[in-house]
Amino acid sequence: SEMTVRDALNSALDEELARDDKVYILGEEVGEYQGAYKITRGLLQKYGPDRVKDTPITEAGFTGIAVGSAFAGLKPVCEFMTWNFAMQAIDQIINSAAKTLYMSAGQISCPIVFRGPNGAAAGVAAQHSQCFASWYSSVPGLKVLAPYDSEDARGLLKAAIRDPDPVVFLENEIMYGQAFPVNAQILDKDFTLPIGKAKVMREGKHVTLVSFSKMVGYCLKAADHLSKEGVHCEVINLRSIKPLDKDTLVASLKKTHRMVTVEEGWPQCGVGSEIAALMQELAFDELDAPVLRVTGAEVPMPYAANLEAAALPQVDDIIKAVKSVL
Amino acid sequence: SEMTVRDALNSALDEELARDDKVYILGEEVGEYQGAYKITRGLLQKYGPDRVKDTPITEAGFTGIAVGSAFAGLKPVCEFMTWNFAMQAIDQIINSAAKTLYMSAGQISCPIVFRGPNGAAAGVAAQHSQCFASWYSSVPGLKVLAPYDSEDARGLLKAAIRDPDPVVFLENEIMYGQAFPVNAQILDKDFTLPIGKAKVMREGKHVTLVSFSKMVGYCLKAADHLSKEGVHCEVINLRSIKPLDKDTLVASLKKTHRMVTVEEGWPQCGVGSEIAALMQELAFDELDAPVLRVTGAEVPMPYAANLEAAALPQVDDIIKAVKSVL
Amino acid sequence: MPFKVHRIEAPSNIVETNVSELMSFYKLMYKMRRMEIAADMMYKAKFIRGFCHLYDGQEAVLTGIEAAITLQDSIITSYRDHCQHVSRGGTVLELMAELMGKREGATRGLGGSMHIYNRKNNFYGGNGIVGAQIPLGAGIALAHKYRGEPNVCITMYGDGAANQGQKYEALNMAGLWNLPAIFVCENNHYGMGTAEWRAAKSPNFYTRGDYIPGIKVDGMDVLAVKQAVAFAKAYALANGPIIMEMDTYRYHGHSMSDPGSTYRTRDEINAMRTERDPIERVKKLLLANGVESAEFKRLDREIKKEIDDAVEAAKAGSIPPDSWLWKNMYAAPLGAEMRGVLPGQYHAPAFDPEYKS
Amino acid sequence: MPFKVHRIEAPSNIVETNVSELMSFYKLMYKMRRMEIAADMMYKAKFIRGFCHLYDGQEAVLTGIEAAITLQDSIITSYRDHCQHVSRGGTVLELMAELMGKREGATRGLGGSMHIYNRKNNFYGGNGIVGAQIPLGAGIALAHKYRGEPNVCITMYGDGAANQGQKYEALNMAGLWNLPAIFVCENNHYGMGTAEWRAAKSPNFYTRGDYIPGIKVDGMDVLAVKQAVAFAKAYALANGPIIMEMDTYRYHGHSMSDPGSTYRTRDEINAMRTERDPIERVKKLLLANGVESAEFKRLDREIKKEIDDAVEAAKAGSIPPDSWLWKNMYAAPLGAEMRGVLPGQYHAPAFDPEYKS
Ligand SMILES: Cc1ncc(C[n+]2csc(CCOP(=O)(O)OP(=O)(O)O)c2C)c(N)n1
Ligand SMILES: Cc1ncc(C[n+]2csc(CCOP(=O)(O)OP(=O)(O)O)c2C)c(N)n1
Ligand SMILES: [Mg+2]
Ligand SMILES: [Mg+2]
Repeated sequence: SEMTVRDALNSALDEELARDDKVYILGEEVGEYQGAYKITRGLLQKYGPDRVKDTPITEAGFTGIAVGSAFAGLKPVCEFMTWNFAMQAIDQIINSAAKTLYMSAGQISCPIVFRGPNGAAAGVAAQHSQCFASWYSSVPGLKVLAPYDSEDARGLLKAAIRDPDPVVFLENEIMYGQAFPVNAQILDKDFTLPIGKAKVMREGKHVTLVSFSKMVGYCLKAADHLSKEGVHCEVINLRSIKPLDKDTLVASLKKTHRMVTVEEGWPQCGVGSEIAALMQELAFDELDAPVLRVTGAEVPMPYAANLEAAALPQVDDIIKAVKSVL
Repeated sequence: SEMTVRDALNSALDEELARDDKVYILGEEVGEYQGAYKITRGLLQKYGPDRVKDTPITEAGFTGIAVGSAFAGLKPVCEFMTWNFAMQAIDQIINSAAKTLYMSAGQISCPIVFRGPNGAAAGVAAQHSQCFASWYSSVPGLKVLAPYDSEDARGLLKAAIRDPDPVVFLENEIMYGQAFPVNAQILDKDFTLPIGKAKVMREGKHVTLVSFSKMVGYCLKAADHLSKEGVHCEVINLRSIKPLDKDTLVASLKKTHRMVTVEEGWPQCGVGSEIAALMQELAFDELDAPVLRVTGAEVPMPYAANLEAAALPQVDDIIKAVKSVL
Repeated sequence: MPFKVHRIEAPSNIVETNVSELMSFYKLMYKMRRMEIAADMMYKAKFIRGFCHLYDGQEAVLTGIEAAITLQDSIITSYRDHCQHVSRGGTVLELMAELMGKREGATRGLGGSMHIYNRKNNFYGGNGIVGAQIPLGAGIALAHKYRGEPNVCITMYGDGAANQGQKYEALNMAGLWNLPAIFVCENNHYGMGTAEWRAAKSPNFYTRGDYIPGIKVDGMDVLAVKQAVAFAKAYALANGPIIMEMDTYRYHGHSMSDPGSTYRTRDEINAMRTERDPIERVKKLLLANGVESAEFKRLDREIKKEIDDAVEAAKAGSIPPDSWLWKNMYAAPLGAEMRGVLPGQYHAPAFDPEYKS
Repeated sequence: MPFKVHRIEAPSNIVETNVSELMSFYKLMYKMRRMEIAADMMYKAKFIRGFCHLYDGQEAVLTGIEAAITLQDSIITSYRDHCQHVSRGGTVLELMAELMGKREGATRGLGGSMHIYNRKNNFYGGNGIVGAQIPLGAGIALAHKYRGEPNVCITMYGDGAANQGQKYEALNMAGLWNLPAIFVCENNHYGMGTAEWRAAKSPNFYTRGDYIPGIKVDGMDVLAVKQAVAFAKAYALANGPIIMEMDTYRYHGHSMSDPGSTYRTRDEINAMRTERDPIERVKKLLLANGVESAEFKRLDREIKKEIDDAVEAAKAGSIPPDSWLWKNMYAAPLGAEMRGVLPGQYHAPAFDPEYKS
């Protein structure tokens, strides 16, 4: 059967609310409005206003409240309508959530999930299209996850909610409506995926494509296309950006000796930069070509559809990059 | 003659206030208290409270006010007591200051300098020791500068204030009290340094050391030490982290074929990651060894002096890294 | 509805006006109304994408403000910014073209619905981040004061935004520094799907400045708005910040994805339209004062045509060339090279606000 | 000084106490005082580094709070957090050792002066970011309410922090959700070098919650504090948030780098010490009620010795092993490897709050 990413997230939240009464959801429009993007549909009706809390548009405040309640033993799932708005609250995410366990010498843990759509949607321009994967992944104390499909969405979100540490969970608005096959195992109420492990989505021997979130689908399309030309790409879905699964990356590189990273975020100090740096540091002699980065263009996101498309990696770009390392 | 970095910054501010009456300073304790770290000493007395404005401890608010006034044609220098506190205001720096010129199709520029000490000081622990170089440098629309010595401090700060774009200016508290030689040219009231250009601090042929801010001094010390063993390091002071002077980096790599980057920030998606990624992308065949990154350890900064030292690059670490690529 | 006040004496309730002023209000408001309705249609016809927040219902607020200030005074607002474009001297075509992502657009297709500006006429946008415009507006007021100009900055924000912490930070500094800042809370009673009382412990927004004076105005009555803003401008120039709460209503949903009818009743919306519509109100006054209804027919037709023509012209516009991606990121690009999607693709950003090339 | 109130009726001004309670106040406050003075000396002798914010002068606030609540109630505060460590059951040795960066420290040398916690006794720190503890405290209150516990969270912050926007955001939500949250503004009249009236347009901090009730208390009078906090706790449990402004004073500078005498006069400081000192006040009461002055001599000696011994023991403590760098970054490290300073140096972080290894 098939399930949309939206329903995967929604069912994961539902099951975790049912499983553990310390879990609660808060954020803007998560309750009566059923979620700006309907991820929390039906949950207020099922679990009531103490478990599904609508907040005012005050990100710094409600994030701090969520973190405080996690310090005190609850397990909040804190929704940002988009991650762009979390910049108003980033001090609480970094200085309170990520650092307190360490500063308190292990006394005060912070079991919380921060989630919402990250990066570019369609036609929402510069202030609503930023990818925050690299920023958050730089911070020790955080775990950073980015699901691609419905399996990821369910397995990673449930793992994140059960995890005792602060997890930054980066979704993609455009993926919400996409349906993916799911099986009984994925639908099991105790299905979780391991945090910190990447998934090889497709095996290949010529070049490794590494990406996360929506771009995994683009990589798979590029791989499909290239396979018709006899080029076999291994496609890695990072799933976890912190910790980064360097073993899976190095193992693949040892096989293909070529790597292309793909992300929608800006290039400088991006996730691709880290992977390229790591690969040449850890497996210099395995590299037959530079690790190439396909990234969002280094511009604030423009509004017009054609410019927006030019500012984001397309399947064709991935194909070009692959060809240039062969 | 010699001048401390503090006096270099102070004199640069003084001269730019004198030169252009659109320039004004705001921030916490910049006026009556003479600056938390005395960078603004004497300026209130000289220029009065409209030009040197004390603010309440409300970073989001005063940053927004500063940016708004820049939109309207003033040239604010917005001091953060430390950059850690700017996380409360980062939305205004990114979404308002960095993106508006682009979103407004070139109508509304934002001539502003955000400045203050960045990264680790001594014994101030996890919430007061973060390096923000990589985050800000990822953002198109910003320029990001980090002075090392008094020449840099004067030349870059004056250039930043005269520049019509938003500049993130990352100082280092520990460097404030350090004195460096200055000459008449540096002391000239129209001395500026070009934004976007790195400086080769020391020529060498065996390996290139790349760093910024306080770590430049450590690299120079390591180079001194290594030269006694016959290893000649080229030392590059980035000065500008956005734009990054890739030409100078590639030119040096072509000479030495080996590179080590040094920064106090965390490793993942750091400035070193970008440089390593860039070098292998732009000059793969020139690399005789991987670009190695010496970085802050991947931990929230601990308080105890020994742990703090273990969490930050030391001269010895740089020497070790150099030896491992030879 | 009389003014309600907080820590200040109310201005007079007696307003002088005349037919020609009322006519100008009618024309501007009707144009705004038709423009937003056209945007709604174009959105549904998929000529417009992304976010699109419409202002119909709230026209009297902006119209009354503009009547009380000059183009030397500044305005900044939220993403609900289409009508400022026309009230500050822009054309309907520029607005429509922008919504359609065309190079003829107000921001050349770069900004879109939420990012419209007119620097020349002191309109500072257009901001997609709830609340962010509030300190920005205080900063613009600071610039007016710094240069000794006899002008104010009008900062517009919603009832939802009114809870933002940065508002309180900005109010405090505006108060400390006596900035000529008028904070206009457009209370349309909902922030997205959240009724004001569910988001605000105290929804008396005109009192929420605490130590800053406030005045509550019928935001559906353009004459009341004009009167109150004129009063506020004089106050702000002499004394410093003041808060205005405009009691108003948005007819449409929050943005195009919101039907606007799940969290409020059809009855409520209909009652607003029939009892408080700001345009009908002015029309009634004009009819009572001798303007013929045929005159309105003529006017309406004229305005509709202006809008229709603008829509057609916008549709016929062209998309921005891909090279524009690299313009106006920096006012001084200094020879920087920005990276494209692929490695090795570097682009020199240009400062070219005239888009000459 | 009588209570001042905002939107609430004042509690009674008549307080009952007894010699043994007053004695316990005296002992705790005197211990705090001596501990902070010792920290000052150790700082000057370079046994302590970094930031160090002392609480002497303000002892009655915390002492009065603790007298009115239990260890099941929670406390969170700013970086000025040394005394919470002892009031919440920690030892002076742990505090001193922490300041000296020793493994015997309250947070094992990891946190330092600004980051002291006692999770067991519901003390949540210790926060270096001005204002950040305010929403955190509201969140802790939310947890109490969520679990149906009859407890409050006391959130302490300064007059400088009182201007922070996130305070207003937290107050609004605490109000909407009726959280059992007591927001205690310790008004020591300066935020670093800035006098309250230079930072706040309205320095009546007990009224700054606007729609949230407030009460102003003589923070140099431990009995007044106790009385008011007991009242506030009952109020908060029944109704929701309340603000308390404690009128107090810090004798030292803001932190060790601030002499504390450039922005305020010596006269002002001396007047505070001689006229309002919270410890002298209790001592006078006790002397008037039959406690012999010899008893104080004995007590003071005893406490001084406790502090001196702690200082010596802390000095004799050992520094944390470098391996502790890699502890307690994650509660579930999941086999992650964190990078050291050099490439190739990977470390497996461990969750080991007992520091067994
Ligand atoms: C910081 C931030 N949080 C959330 C959003 C998403 N959002 C956009 S508009 C809006 C509602 C704002 O309501 P209000 O302030 O009443 O203005 P109105 O739309 O009614 O004009 C929300 C939640 C945002 N853009 N920015
Ligand atoms: C967000 C932030 N901005 C600035 C600082 C620097 N700082 C530390 S304490 C302080 C003064 C705070 O004063 P107040 O709130 O009155 O508390 P007090 O120190 O008097 O107890 C400042 C400016 C900080 N730590 N965090
Ligand atoms: Mg609204
Ligand atoms: Mg204070």
